[in-house]
Amino acid sequence: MIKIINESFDLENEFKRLNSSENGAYSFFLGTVRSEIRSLNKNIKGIFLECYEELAYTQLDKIRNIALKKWKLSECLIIHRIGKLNLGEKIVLIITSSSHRTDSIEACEFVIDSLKIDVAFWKFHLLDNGEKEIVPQKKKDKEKILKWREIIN
Amino acid sequence: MIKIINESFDLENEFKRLNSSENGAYSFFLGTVRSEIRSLNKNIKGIFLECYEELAYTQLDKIRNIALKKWKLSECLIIHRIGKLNLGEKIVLIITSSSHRTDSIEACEFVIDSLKIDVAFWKFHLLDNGEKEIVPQKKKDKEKILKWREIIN
Amino acid sequence: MNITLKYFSWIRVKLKKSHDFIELNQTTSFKKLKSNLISKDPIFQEIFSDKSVKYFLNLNELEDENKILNNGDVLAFLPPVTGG
Amino acid sequence: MNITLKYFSWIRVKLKKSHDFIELNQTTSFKKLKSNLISKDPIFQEIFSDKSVKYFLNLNELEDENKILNNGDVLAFLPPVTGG
Repeated sequence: MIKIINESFDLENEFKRLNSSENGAYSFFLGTVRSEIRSLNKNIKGIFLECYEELAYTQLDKIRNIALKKWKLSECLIIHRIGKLNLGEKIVLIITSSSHRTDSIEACEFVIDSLKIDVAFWKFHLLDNGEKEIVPQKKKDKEKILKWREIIN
Repeated sequence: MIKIINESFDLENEFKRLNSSENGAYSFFLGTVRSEIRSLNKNIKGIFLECYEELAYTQLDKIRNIALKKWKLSECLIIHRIGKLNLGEKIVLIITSSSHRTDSIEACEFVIDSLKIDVAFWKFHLLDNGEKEIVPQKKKDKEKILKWREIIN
Repeated sequence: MNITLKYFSWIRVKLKKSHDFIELNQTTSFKKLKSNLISKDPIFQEIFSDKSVKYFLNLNELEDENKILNNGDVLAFLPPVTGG
Repeated sequence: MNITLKYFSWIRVKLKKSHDFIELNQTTSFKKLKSNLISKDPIFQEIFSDKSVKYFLNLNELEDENKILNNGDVLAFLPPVTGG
């Protein structure tokens, strides 16, 4: 299941959707709004997430299908929020479920690493002075995805 | 935080305990009761978890401290249930939190892999006929931990 | 024929709009469209010279400059993504 | 002197008890205790010959057979663990 939504979500409820006694293992990755650039002497009060929804759904679907094919997963849930989010709020949740833990753990990492590089979302920092500042793509994220391309192909 | 408990727990509540805008990344591993041996023509109705609690707390504490030292984590929560559990019920939860995702993801996998091999819990299958059957340790789990011993030392 | 252009992230901010509907008199390649846009607004020079920008035509990445555009096409301008 | 023995998993099931309190007249090594237990109950032969069983003395793994046991010590018998 893939959801791009404005409102927040509850981890227990999302888990319940996937919960089945066929599975023994669930891996979650949860990304939240971090007060990162405080250290750069800027105060952020939140972020804004822009999205090309139509494209993002097809890109997430592609990533999810690769994961389902490559690993023995029974499910792969991806939720990504858009719009204005405050510090500490949830941005993204991946849950993968499988019989054995190695599948769900690896697949979960693959999905978040791919999402960071291949899906049409853009993050802006909302500064205290009212400005919006574009968040640049991280070099590390671009490098990390190369590892997966070798594994997947 | 480390908890060995009889009753179940709520994922959203456990997350809230750790939630801080210092973190951008949370990794969860959740293990549940799987109806695995159905395929072996046995029906299990649940599991029983035995524990040497005093020892398990010190062993979990040691694993947690290694994780906190090796990776840049702000927290590492470990919850393990004991006693009788039904199919689909939660057994174990690990949550690691960090600024950047690679730390929490790697540390979370290290903790569950270590727990499987180094902590005083024993699993029994509760069969339909009322028998308790001891679950054997998996060779795969013993092999997987060797990888970490190289990384940690 | 009509084509929709969609702008995201810094391109949207720079152009101060999220999309354009443009009319073309004849079939046009992506390459020709680029010159056309640059001649109307020099900001497009900056956009097209940024190699990190990707172009998606009807939700598929456009990699061939000579691709012919058709009536109803949606062409999106995507700076490097930063979700998650 | 008194020593507590704690049994887990199949050892507990086999012995049909989770612990024993034993009294010893003199200081004894772990090795001597083993012979002592085997002489009382042959099941211990099976336990001690299983190389996968680990022994924890006061929460620390016991690896030296000649370790001397002290009054109040807690010695636990641990088959391979299967939590998580």
